[in-house]
Amino acid sequence: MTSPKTSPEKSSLQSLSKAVTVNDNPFMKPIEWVSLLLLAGVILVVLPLVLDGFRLNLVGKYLTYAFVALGLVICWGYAGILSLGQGVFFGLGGYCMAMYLKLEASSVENTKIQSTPGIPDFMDWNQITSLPWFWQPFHSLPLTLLLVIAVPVAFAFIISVAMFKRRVGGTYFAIITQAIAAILTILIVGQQGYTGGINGITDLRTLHGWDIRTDSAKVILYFVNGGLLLGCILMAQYVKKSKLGRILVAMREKEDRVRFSGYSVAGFKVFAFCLAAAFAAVGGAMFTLQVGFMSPSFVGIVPSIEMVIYAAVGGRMSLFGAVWGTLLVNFAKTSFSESFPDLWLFGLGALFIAVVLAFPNGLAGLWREHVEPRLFRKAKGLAPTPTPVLPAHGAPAE
Amino acid sequence: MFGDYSLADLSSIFVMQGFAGLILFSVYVLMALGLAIIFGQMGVINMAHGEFMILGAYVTYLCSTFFQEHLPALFSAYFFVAMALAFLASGALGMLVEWALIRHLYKRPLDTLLATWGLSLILQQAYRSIIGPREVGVELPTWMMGSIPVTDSIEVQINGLFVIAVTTVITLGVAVLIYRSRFGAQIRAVMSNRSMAGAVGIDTEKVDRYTFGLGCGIAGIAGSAFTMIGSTGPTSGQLYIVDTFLIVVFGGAASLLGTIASAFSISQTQSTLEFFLSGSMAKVLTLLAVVAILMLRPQGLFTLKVRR
Amino acid sequence: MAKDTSDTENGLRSPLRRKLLMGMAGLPALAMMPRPTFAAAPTSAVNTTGLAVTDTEVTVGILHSATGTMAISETGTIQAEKLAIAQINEMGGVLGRKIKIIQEDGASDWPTFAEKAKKLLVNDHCAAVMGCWTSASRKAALPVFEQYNGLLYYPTFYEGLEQSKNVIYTGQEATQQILASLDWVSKEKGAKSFFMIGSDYIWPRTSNKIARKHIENVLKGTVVGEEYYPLGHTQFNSVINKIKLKKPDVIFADVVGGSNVAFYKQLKAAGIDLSKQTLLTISVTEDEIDGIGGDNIAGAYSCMKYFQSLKNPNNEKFVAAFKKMWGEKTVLGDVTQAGYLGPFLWKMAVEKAGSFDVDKVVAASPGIEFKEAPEGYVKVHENHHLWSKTRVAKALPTGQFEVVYESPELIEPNPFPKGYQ
Amino acid sequence: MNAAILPSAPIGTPADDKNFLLAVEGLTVSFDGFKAVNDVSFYVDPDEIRVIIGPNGAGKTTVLDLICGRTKASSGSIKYKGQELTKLSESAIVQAGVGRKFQTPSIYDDLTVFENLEISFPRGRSVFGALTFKRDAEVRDRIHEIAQTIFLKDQLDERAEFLSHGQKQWLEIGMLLIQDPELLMLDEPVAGMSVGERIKTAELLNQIIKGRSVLVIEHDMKFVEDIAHRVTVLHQGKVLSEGSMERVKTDPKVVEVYLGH
Repeated sequence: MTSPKTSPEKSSLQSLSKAVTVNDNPFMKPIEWVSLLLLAGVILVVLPLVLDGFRLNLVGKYLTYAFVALGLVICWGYAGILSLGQGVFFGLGGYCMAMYLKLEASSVENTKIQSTPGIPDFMDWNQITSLPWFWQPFHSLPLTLLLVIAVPVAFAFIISVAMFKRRVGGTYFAIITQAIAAILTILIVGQQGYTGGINGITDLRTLHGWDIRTDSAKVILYFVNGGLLLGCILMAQYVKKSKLGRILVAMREKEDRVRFSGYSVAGFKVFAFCLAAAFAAVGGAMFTLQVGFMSPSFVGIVPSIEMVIYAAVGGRMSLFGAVWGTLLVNFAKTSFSESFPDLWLFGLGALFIAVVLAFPNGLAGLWREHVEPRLFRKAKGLAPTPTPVLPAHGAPAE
Repeated sequence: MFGDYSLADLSSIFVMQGFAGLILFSVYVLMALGLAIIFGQMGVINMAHGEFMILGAYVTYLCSTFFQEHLPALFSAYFFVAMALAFLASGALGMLVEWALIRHLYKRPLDTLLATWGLSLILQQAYRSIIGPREVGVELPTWMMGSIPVTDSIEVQINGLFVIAVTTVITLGVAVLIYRSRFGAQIRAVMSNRSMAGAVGIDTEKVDRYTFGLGCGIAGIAGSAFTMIGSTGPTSGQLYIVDTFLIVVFGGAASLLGTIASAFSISQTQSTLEFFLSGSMAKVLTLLAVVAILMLRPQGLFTLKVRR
Repeated sequence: MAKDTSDTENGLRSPLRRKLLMGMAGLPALAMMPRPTFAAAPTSAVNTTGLAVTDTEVTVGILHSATGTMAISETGTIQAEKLAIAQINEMGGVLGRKIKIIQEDGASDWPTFAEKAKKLLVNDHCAAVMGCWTSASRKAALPVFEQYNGLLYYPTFYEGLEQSKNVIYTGQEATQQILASLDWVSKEKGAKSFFMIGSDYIWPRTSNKIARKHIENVLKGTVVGEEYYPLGHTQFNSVINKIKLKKPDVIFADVVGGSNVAFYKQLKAAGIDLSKQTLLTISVTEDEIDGIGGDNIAGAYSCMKYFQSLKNPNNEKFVAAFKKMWGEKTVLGDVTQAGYLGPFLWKMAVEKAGSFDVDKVVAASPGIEFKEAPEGYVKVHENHHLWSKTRVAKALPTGQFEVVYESPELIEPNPFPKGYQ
Repeated sequence: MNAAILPSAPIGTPADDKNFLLAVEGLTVSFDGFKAVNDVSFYVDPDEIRVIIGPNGAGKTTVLDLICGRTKASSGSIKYKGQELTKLSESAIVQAGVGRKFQTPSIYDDLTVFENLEISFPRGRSVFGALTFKRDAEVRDRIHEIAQTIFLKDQLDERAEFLSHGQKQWLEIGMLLIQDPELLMLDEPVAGMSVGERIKTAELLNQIIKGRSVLVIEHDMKFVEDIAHRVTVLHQGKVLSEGSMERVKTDPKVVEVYLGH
């Protein structure tokens, strides 16, 4: 049944909708444009002007985590699927990128002291004498760029189809994704001949001949990263504003009702999870490019859970909040751990608890409650929509 | 695979591997039991479970140093005192945490996960600040060391026996408490229908608090017992958390019997695989099998088919 | 501290300066005053690359994990490095400049090491960095040191397979640690069969590979088992059963971290008596015994280049100074001592080069000798590793080691050993 | 369509698929050995309004759950327009034309009334379709039309959680209506309503049940008498009696277990 049967009374009501304008569904509300411009301005203009190259590169690194947080907003905030294994996708994306870069850095020339020149150094140390088959595709840059997304998404697809078709959800999903993160970490560490083991894939140099270690390359990569992030935000915004976004919210609340409205709930969850995985993968690839290596320490449970807190601090329903939350937590981490290393874990722990108990809507909630009203008292023209009322259980419609 | 061993060796292998599996089984049950109560009965995801265990281990460590310095005569018996104190300490901390944190979050299980993760970070740093970042070595009374030779090639570890005994006692105790006692009846009543339980005069808040405390207390005992076989440091607790959750989930969260069955199957699989494969691969395969089975049978091993 | 100074500065080459510094060490008040210019060359001459060097100060970074899982291991190293720097300052500093420390926390997280390394080099312009502990953290930070031409003193015994212009390796590479001790166990105990067990990552695997080649090709022995467990694994009963069945002459162990503790406790509980069963480990120092418990590991043999119980005047002074600074209860392990070497080796190289410039310091480093090293005489090799002795020691219930063997000669570092790859 | 004709097939007549909109035969489901629904058969004609009554625990809701696929049958068959439903997924059953209202109002609190109705609009039900779904005039008109029917045209932009209980029930009915199902299943549509709301609901139901078959569970006998074409009485998972309200009311078996109290 793809189109509704029209009923006889319809014609008499034709005119009714024309009078109503409020349920228009613009791609972005004015306040969201303001948020976007603010974010874009800070990332693309203010920070590059204010920060030196070193700090800017740091921010670039943080912003790669923001991709993961962004995915979590869709997958956790909207669809209600808490994944404790986002590091898996971040890592897979990063590893795909790192494999390409490593192959380029392991030219026969660069590796002539090895017993088998032309393969990555760690393979040589492990008596591997030819490049394994799954490394072969990473000789090609276009194929690598494809695989950066495709591998994590395919993995996410397999996991999520298997689980959502059987209606594994909520806490069980969280625990199983966590176990998957643990398994993958052990596997990567254990198969060091193929993966570089616990050291990861290090000493990456050039991307298609372009030296990514130079200061100018870092700046360019920073802007590419920022641009991609804004692009992903817009993509997420599109999803959020589409009917799919509302279905995700609906599903989180009344899964059965959505099912009995004729939707395949599993399909939508799979989509949300795969989208989050794709975002994470882009972040991972950008991480590899900017930091210059990838290691199993991003795949495990601890980084995966830390990434959840970025989204939670920003406000789990807020796309922009995810970015601000990521930046805030990481800045805090860097500056705190520089001055009071011992206190940092107390602070981080307290942050987890506070975000859950006191500020379930995170930064986005504070912004909406305290900043926006004041902003609009001054500039009334900006605010055609009333501030949405926050529900008691902390899941605002942004 | 078997060619390297003689027949007599093979039979010893099976006996000793069986015993190794049995120890692992006890360890898993002990780890998972507290969590099975907290997660299975209350629906709270306690990511700080490992830190409650380590609290028990630290209590044992402090006890051992105290007895060594002040009551050396009673040192051989200190372990029992330590276990009791570990139970009390972890249980008391658990009740405090329930009061301050968990009780606000009963309707938001995923949020308990985040909050207790935060708690685990705080506890780790607290251990580090108070006791120090290094691992501490816990002295054991001599009677708990060594092994009893059964035959020439078969020996039985005393501390292994001790862990098995502790596990048996605790498991029976919990089973009696939950299924036979008045408090257990109250727990089950509150967990199956909170408002109805409240209406018939059960103090549900108190029951929640004691249940959570009980789960944490058992974690403390587990931690105390683990000082015999494992390490005690600020972050040691994190080593256990994935395994523990998988055991509980695999068993079917609401069932103690399921937890035991799941601990049994996982431990036997792992110890058998460990013997024939490398340790890393054994671990990966075991976890993979558990995850795969959970994907096929998400309700776990032992869950009643119920009307949704 | 003044007493230490007069002993330690014997490594200085200029008798004139030695005399001068001795006098200053005796007069702490004077030592606190700005260094008179005649003692030091002008800053513009000794620092041509924009490092953080003033007329009175030179900045050196310390980059280890103060938090996270590795803090357990790295704390001792940080303490040793700070002790060495304090002693150098007491002696009058380097080229007449006091060393100022900037300490950063790698937080047991490899990218953080890279990030902080970059901060130390790019923002703080550190003349040298004492840092890193795990191979993974070094691998992460190494490209940063190479890119920004920094200088890293790396203290940990490690798997080798690396040689960087920008790193001085003050710990042993794998062959230095392993070969001599295997020779010893083969000769002393007549060992022919070996069972290897390690944590599953690059250092144990590489070390075991080298050991296996040596056992099979040189000692004509056999390896009857080689097992790896994930980091953090705590259940070793299965592998212990295998060991019981294989009855190897030697258990060769390189298990690390929390697993280490579990392994030895379970070994002991399983009735394997280390006074009868030879166990050779390359991963247990006095630091680890603290967690394992002396009773559980007594009788095992550890191969290192340094033990706290070494009997020589240098070491006795080092141990005393260390305990004075960090407390009576602290223990010192191999890496702690190697960490202590870093600042001194750097100081000597700077003074030999007459400059803080990294290129000049690097060029001056090979051939630097440190006669006052607690482990005894060490010398920097062309390949940036140290010539040092290998020692085998037996663990005592007290948590200390009793040295039972010391290689007669300094062993040449060979990070890319031919025939062992 | 001839809505007024009452079918007269007696209980247990084998199904001739063409004649019935819904044919339930030998339906059984057991939970751990307890047969919640035990060999239930009944047949619903096109345009028929069928009410299922029975004491608590008789298996009424379970029957609806089985039809809409929420619970899988242990044995038996459910044929809807000749199509076997027991093999289909829930969403396929809905797309075939079966709508279901739950006992407690099941609406999306965080969304507005408009959005609630929009989600139920039967277009863009695939992932891709939902992504590209446009809120065009057809959608708007249809939503406003439904909103008027369910007395909520002034609340379209209100978040659903702020509606009164009765309004929530209506909204859910509206969400069903917008799908235009041929078989509408309502689980206690007037439960928990004020008298005024109840009257309005009865009016609403009378309006919307035109032109479709309706399967209703209800305890309110007055309401049942008002709307039922035929009544099926369930007791302990089995069909106890079936027929017009008058006939069922006088059935001694029914009187004994149910109405007699």
